[in-house]
Amino acid sequence: MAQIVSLAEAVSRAVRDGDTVAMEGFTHLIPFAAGHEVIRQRRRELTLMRMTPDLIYDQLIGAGCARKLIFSWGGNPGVGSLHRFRDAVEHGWPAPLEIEEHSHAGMANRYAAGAAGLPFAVLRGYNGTGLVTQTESIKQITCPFTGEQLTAVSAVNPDVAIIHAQRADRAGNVQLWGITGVQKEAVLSARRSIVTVEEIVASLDPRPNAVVLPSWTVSYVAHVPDGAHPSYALDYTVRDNDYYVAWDAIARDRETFGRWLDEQIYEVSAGSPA
Amino acid sequence: MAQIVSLAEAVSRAVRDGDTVAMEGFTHLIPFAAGHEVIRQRRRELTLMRMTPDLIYDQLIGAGCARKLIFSWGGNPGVGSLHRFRDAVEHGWPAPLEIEEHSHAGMANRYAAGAAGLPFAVLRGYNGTGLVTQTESIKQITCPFTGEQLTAVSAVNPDVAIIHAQRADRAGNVQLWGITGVQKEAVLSARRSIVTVEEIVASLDPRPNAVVLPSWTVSYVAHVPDGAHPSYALDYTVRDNDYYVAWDAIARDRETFGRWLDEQIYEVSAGSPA
Amino acid sequence: MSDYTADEMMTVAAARALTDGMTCFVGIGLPSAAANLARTTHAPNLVLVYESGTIGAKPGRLPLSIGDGILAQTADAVISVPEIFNYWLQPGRIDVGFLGAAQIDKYGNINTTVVGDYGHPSVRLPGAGGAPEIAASCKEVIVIVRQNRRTFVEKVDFVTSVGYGAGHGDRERLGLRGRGPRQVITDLGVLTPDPRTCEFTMTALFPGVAAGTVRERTGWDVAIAAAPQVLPPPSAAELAALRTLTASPPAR
Amino acid sequence: MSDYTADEMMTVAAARALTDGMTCFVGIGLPSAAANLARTTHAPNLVLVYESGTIGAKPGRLPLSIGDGILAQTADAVISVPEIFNYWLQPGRIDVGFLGAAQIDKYGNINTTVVGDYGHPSVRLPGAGGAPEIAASCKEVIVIVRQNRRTFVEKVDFVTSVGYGAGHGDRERLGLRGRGPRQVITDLGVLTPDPRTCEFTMTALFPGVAAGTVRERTGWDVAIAAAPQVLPPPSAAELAALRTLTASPPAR
Repeated sequence: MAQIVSLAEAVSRAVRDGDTVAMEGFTHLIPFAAGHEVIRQRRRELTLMRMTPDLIYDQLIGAGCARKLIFSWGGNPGVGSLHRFRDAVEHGWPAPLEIEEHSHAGMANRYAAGAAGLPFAVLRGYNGTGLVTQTESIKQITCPFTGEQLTAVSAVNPDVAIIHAQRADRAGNVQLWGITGVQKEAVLSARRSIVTVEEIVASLDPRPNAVVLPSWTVSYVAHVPDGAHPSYALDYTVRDNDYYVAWDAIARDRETFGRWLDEQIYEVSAGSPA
Repeated sequence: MAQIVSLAEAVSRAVRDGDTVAMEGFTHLIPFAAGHEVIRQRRRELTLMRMTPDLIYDQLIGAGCARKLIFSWGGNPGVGSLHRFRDAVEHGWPAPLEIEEHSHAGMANRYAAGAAGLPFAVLRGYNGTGLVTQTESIKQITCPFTGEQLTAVSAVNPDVAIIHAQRADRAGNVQLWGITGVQKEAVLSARRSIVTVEEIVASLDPRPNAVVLPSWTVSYVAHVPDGAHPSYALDYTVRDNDYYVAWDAIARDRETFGRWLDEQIYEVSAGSPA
Repeated sequence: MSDYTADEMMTVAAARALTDGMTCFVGIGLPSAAANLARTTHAPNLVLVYESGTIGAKPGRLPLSIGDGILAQTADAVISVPEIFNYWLQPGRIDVGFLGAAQIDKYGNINTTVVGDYGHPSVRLPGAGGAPEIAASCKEVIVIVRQNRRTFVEKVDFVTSVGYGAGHGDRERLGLRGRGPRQVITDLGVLTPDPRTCEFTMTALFPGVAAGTVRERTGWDVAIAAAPQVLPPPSAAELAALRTLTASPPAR
Repeated sequence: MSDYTADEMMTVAAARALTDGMTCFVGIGLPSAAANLARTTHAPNLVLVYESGTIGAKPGRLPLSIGDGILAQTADAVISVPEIFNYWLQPGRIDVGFLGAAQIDKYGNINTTVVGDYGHPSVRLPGAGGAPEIAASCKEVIVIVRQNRRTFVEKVDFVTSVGYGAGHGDRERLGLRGRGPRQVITDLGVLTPDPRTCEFTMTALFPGVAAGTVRERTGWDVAIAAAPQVLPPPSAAELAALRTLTASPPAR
């Protein structure tokens, strides 16, 4: 059964130095407030996993929380580069960043295998690409029926999955809708999980295109309105596209980024919108 | 784009002698009317595939349409045996029936692999069971990362998938909800498909727990109200539990079954409730 | 004679084995009755998972089929059949799975496939359904089956679902991750696996059942505990709750 | 000078390549603009599939991100990300996929991963995203990219997405089931693969583009068709429709 706690408490209990952490949300429902709380609690040596690192991991990487990044597309969507990510890879600042790189299809299948309790997944992919030679978690596999050569990717089972959702009920059942990405798989593949929600309600009425995560699959639920900002929660908030554009200038420069970190993260308390 | 046609026309165009046919619907939304039309059009030498053969395949087998059955649970749910299925396996009546037998997990994964364009799926299953030695489409596979031994099942790609759904719109987009079983996978794994529907509407408003099959994934849509009877279509019809009970006596005896076939199938026209 | 049936006694015994908050993979028949009895009595937060893809179903009346509308309408989540097996059963998320049996041997291996030779069966049974993976992947399994020599056999004609295979250590060797059948609940009492050999031993009896009856109705030389527990008969409250569930017209 | 931009010309050329009823895997930027332009002009039944899991999205304004709410709100179906790749892209259901490129070679192989050495890149690019499987599995691929020597290179620093590999027959050898890139649309014109060698050849030019300019802005010794087609400039109607889409405030 999920426990309903504050965001600070959820992060403090669930995320430990050295953990593998998956914060998921495909453009929609990105758990920014939780990411900021991880920075605020100064977690270190994390292996960060996420299909699209986006601003949230640019911030965690720049803040020095990460030792390694597992990902499939690391850009600022519609804007350009993730400068903190690039600075870490290109110049080792603030610390060298090990990378493990996949395609979206590969990452999605790795989560699905983790959720399914399998050690690997099979897909048609990667053949002929440079990713095969750079990434240990990609191997060839032969179909035992046809002899065909396919690709296997190893499963992921993060220590903690963190997602943002529209609602939970008081028992801790979680409901999200709209573009739900790979969040179900992330939570089901993880040992522990945190879900921040826009709203806690008495009961969850069924919704079109909704994913429900029963309370017994979730560790902690925290009530964090606007906890996806500058991403959004369909039917609650809108995407702050200007923020994504403005981030480019903030992240481009180490000092500007440092000031942002002080002013927007370290000097404010958990759950405040950044 | 799906064509909206009569049930007789859909079956006549999509189902050919010798085809592999998957009629799916997990207790809910079983496409009985379409099955009856296949009997009525006297299709022969079919390989019938279905997780739970249920009454629908008992009827097709008894009517002599089937050469082979691929399945995972062949009973009359909550009632007992499928007597026509048993008569075919135990006594070769009306014709010998080859069987290819799986577990539910295995069949579900075979459809999923077929829908995904993969030649096989991987699962934890079958180890230590007698199914492994009786079924060619089950083999061991080794995880290329951990060395663990798992089970592979070959994909299925039926010639035709037939399902029943609550609604379609005039463009042939199909919507079903409630217990949706393995129907999406069945349609996406098949070369051709027929969907019978309770209702054709101007547009499909979103529904909780709904699966939508876009028109371009479906070959034929036929308007067949109560086309799942004695199964049901949630929010349209109720399950005729008495029919399932009554079937036991009808199917137990070859002559009684023959009379049922004449009176309820051959002497009535397509789409009439049986 | 007692004022309850053998089925009622078995159902009540199975319900008692369930504790509040457990997740439970349920088939139709006695398992569904037992799980719903537990949920409406001592285990209100029992999570019922049906292989039709309904998680957290809370039917007010017993469903007649595994895919009754009431299961979808009262569930916390309704998902596809591939997902229920892959994401929910396979990874070992489910605490307890119930199984029935046409034949069961002393190591709890179960046959629901054929009586006789597979190629030329004297009785063709329904087959596997979800059972092999329930047997493999639930944290533990409870078997509910009437005890007689036709069913309790030295060697099953076909292994549909694995109990302890050929005995201790076989589950590990086969890579089965659940702990296997922890109880076989019959109309005579309860058998549990010997901790050393995994052979099922009659360790509890319903009131008035004699050791001789157990031997008479078991097809192998069954071990009976020196001092078998005597199971309390169904209480008036248990019987009333069960009869309310079963007396209702079947859920549509 | 012309009264339209290079981006507009490229977008219009890409839109023209789409026919009604096609299914189209779309990324953000020019591909999304092109697909939506086609949908709002000559191809009203074009099916837009975004990797965020929206099938049949019909945004009235151009989305800024691949996961904008308007895509889910206007879609025929919204599904999970694993499903979009496994059930929809991988089996070859999608007619056309669009790709961009940081580098592209004469066989249409694409790099969006690194400039320089993988271990010590001079520029770390965003990486693969959905591109490798779009390149592998869509029935055909259209690449949209500005033509210059930094981008059009003899050999890409990293193969993120496979075009024709080392040339004719390589896709088959690699087991890639889609036909590969059929057009590379640039700000100078369109390159198509030579039917024999699969080397990309400049077979169409925008009005006023000289062969010399093509050679100047291509990093390999590019073949130019003897009589390249001259592409008609964007029509007033095409430009108006495109500007309506792009002038709207970004979809939220």
